[in-house]
Amino acid sequence: MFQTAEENLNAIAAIFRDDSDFVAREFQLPSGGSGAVVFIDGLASPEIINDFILKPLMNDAPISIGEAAKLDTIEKAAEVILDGDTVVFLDGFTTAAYFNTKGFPSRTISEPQTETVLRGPREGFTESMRTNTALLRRKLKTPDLRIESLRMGKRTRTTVCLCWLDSIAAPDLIDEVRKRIDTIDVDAILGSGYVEEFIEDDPLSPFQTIGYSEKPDVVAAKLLEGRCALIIDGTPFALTMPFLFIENFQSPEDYSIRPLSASFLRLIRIISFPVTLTLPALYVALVNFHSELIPTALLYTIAAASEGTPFSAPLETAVMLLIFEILREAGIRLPKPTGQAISIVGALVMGQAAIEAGIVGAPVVIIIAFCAVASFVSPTVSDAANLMRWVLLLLGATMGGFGILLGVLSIYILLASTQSFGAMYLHPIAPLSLKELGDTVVRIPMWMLKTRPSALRPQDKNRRSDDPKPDFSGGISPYGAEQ
Amino acid sequence: MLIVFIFFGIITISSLITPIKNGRIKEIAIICALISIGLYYGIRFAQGEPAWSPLNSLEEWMINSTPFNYNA
Amino acid sequence: MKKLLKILCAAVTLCVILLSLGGCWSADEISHKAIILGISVDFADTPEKYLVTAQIARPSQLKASSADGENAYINISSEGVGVQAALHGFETQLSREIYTGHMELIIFSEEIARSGLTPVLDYFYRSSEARFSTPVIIAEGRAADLLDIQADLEQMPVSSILGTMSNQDSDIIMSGTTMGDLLREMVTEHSAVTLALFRVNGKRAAMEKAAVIKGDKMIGSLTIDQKQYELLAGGEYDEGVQVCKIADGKVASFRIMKCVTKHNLKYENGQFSADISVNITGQISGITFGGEEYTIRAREDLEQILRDFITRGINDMFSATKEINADIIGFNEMLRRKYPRDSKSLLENWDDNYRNFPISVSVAATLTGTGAVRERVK
Amino acid sequence: MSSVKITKWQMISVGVCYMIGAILHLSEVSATAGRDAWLMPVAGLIMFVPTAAIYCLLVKLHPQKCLYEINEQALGKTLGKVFTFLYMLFFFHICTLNTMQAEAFVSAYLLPGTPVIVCGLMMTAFCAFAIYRGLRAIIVIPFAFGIVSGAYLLFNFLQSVPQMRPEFLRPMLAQEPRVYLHAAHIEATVIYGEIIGLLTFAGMLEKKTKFSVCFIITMIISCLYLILVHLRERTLLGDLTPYVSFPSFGAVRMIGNVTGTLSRVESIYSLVMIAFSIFRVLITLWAVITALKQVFNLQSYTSLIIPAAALAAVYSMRIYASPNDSYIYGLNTTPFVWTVFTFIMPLITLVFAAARRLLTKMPTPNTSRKLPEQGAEPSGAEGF
Repeated sequence: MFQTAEENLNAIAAIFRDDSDFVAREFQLPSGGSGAVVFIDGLASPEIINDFILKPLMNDAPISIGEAAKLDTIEKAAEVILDGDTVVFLDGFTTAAYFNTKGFPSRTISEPQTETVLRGPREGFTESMRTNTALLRRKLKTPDLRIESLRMGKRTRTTVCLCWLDSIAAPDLIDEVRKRIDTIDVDAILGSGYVEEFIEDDPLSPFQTIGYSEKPDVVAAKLLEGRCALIIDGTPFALTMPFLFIENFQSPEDYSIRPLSASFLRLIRIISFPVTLTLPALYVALVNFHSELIPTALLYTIAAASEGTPFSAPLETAVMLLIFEILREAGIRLPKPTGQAISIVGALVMGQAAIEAGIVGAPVVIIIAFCAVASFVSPTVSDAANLMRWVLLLLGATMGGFGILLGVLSIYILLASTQSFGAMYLHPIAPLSLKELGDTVVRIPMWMLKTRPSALRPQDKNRRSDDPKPDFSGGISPYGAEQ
Repeated sequence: MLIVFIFFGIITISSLITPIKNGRIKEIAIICALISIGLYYGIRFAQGEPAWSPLNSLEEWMINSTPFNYNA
Repeated sequence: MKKLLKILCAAVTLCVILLSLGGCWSADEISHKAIILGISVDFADTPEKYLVTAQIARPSQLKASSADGENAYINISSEGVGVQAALHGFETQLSREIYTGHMELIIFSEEIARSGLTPVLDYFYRSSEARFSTPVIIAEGRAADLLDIQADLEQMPVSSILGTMSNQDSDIIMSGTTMGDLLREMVTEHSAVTLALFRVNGKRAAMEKAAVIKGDKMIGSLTIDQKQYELLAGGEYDEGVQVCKIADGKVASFRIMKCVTKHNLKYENGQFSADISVNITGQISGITFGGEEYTIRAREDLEQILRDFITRGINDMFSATKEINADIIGFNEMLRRKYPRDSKSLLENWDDNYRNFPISVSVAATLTGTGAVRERVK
Repeated sequence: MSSVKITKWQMISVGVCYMIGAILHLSEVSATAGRDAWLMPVAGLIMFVPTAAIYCLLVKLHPQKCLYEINEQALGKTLGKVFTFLYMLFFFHICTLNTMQAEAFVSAYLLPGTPVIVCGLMMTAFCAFAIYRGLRAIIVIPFAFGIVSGAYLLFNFLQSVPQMRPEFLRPMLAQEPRVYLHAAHIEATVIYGEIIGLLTFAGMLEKKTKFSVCFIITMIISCLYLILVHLRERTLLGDLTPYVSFPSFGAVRMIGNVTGTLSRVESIYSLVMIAFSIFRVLITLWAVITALKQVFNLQSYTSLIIPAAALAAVYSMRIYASPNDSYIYGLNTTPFVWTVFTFIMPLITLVFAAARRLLTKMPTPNTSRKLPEQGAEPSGAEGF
């Protein structure tokens, strides 16, 4: 830094070289000497600067802004300005001061499109990190919620907040995450996907080992179970680590509806995964290899349907599967997320036309449509299922039931041996712990939910005290009962 | 059929790469031994002739010249 | 690490390509399969050869109503030295591969049954596609005619034959003897088994007799009634109707609901004997005679009629089987199980000893109801 | 060994799935004992008790140690390595025998057109992938998979109950004792004896669980399972059992369409059986590879996996002239060969271990309870 405000001003102006949004304002102090205020128009809010910095400086009053600090190098000054703060140079001082005047426009809090919920909180994260951390703080009003910010990306300098609960999360997990984040040396971090790929456990496996969510209450629930979250400035998605396979089938909806129906829905989600994975392969294996398993009446309908069609069963299934993949992708690219529904309806109409034209048999269209619909039940796992479906189809077409058996066992082994930040991926099923099945495969009522998942090695095991649920029956006598 | 043999041959040879890279001589020796035995049996199988197998000859000897069998 | 990644990707893609090229050995399309429903085996005209006729479904015709003359099946026959050779002969005539995975019926002609079933059955129980649970029946005359009968209620003759057998099975007489049961009996020496004996009258197939198979040869046949008494005596009787003809014009028919049979074998001073006790509960289902006295109050006489009739039926069934000395109840098995050592000498030549093997029958019948009406309408 | 820690129930589930994998060996037992084959698992278990006692004592003397480390610790460096090499050959033969039987089964019933070598290669390729992913994945397979296929086996058994004829079992125990001795010998060595494969990862048990407890529970459950299999075989097939090539599979073919629609259920049953025998191939292949690592004390065995798997697949084609030979040898001589590996060699290791334990304890007064001298002469039934 230099002695006089003017030289400092010229130095910083040299860095920004007359950008249109770079504003530098010189002024004279009533007590002599000149000063300069520097900020980026658009990032800093002009009202705060005019009322709380310029006016007091002009007439020698103290500046009353909460967050302020000293700066000693020009580069740091530039960095701080880019965050939306204002830097003040004064004659006679070799250090400058900067004040928090952030005021850039950001999206209002709205309901996230991807995770719609019938009953439950509707607010979702936005792009600005401060509002996200604020939303999280509102959910977890405990002093031991740590939010530690780190800088990532040489060029983008995005700030990333690592949040965890001190009394619950395992300390070695936090160190591990911090270590992995420090290893990232890339020039741009523009979305949560960048960070995910750098720090995840098994880059080549199609199954994701880091969860993401757009809803603060979901992230809060995961933090309470012993995970840690990464909120990245500029993206509404927060990453939660470690991620277990069963979380694909848990939705925030489950905790706001009756336990029985929640368990039933969860079982349907769990069953729909193997269905969408193996259905086309099973059809091909049944038709081509083990047709004695098909009941005789059904055998006739399949034979009659595939009489005129030109393709062989595996080719036919592959063609239909490809058509559905293309339609699904088109559905997603449609502006509204309801596009997915339109794509399925389109597919069925097209399938019907293909049947009439005799290109494809009716059973194939039914099976592929059902398989595509089943993959929408749990969207996070459906992109892995799409890949695996093709591998199984190939195995089913060449080796029949035997091939599918090997394929399914290999997928099971692949899942069972992956770890996500030290937690076993198939936690309650692979190293089986019967009492943990409660909250995973089936949702037991809240008051029975006593412990946190042991795979995450939480420091304090139980969620609530052990006293049994008080029995309210007979508390209030029904009206008109006291004859 | 031949394709499958070639395919599995390539995969087995490719398992030699990592030990050669970090120079573990013992592993290379064992893998070469395994591959050569495999080739012997593969070729005998491809030509359809019977091959010598320790268990087969041991049990043949036990049946012919030792009391250790139930000759059921 | 990078090198390993490259190899991994190369291996995966190689595996995908090669698998798709090399695979699909044993995959055959459903539309390229001729689905055989039933097979009938006859002696061909040329000696030493068999005429095998197969009924093949035509799935595309199934949906269309069979009224427009196109039946949903075709019958193909070919000759060959053995069943295997004959089946191979189909390949030359058919545009598709034959597929016996869904075969539901095997029919042999009576001549083949009398000359010996082993050479014909051998292919079926060795093939990996055939099932032990496929029923086997015998046809009087040419077995191929059974495949051409008019399948009135069903789409195919084979399913209509199977239908008649299953009704009979549940109602009165014939349990569908499967290939597995037949094999099991053929393996145990001195034992006999009964198969349904069909006869083609006009355009329909009727089952009036039961063929008795001993070893692997057919040695005689039983009438439907005798077969019914064999089920009663053997304890495999579910439920059915028993018609007792007392005198001309006087017939009483009873509906039998439960039948419990006990065999106890006795062995006193070197002499084996068998005592069968049959306990029947039934209902009166029709009386064509008698005035006031044959109503519910006259239950004892009706029970007496039923008892006599069944005892006489079982006894003359045993005498019939003793004539052709076929032990279809399986006394030899029971004796071997109960007295393994002492019965050895008796069972050596069981064929003759069965002829004078004392069997005493005691029947107890109780009638529990008279159907919907209590009194007989005058 | 690696830092994998196995819980009690995981070890038991691995043991039971390993034993169920022996399903394709059972045709030898039902051929010899015929009508009373369902009593043979109990007789075999009684004859297996001395061997089981040896295994439990070996593990008790060397806690947290696997079979190969026990060898080296008890028998010293060189003899230990020789024993480990012999064990490796033994496990390699079990692995290839199982592959051959599973291959013959698959290419006979499931994929008639596919050449046998392809089925073998696919099986061992899967085993290679499983071993590559590590022991933690192998240990976890049986539990979830065991429950699913256990439920199916129960359903399949109940499905065949209406057609069972219990009178085929009589007359019981009417054959001469030599037959029972022969069948019990096969059962004790060929079917139960191969459980020695479990010792190769007995050392990884958690501290608090004892190996002998898991071992006894495994043996009881598998004995019950074998009884059920033989019982169903006999009551469904009757005197047909010696004629059918795979009796336990032939029995399933007898089930008519009890459930109406699903009439021919044996394809699913055969898939479940093949899955269990693949698991057995997997465990024995893992034992072979760790033995190789131990004998030549290499750093890591990952590069050995694929060649060993490929050799297992190819060798399984030529282990015997034809699959039927394995049936004939299985009846006559394999029990004796297997007795050497499963009874004699562990016995020698135990004698050495006990002697070594006594020598070290000799100077100080022997406070702990005097170890029962287990080297008892094998009981008469076991003799030749």
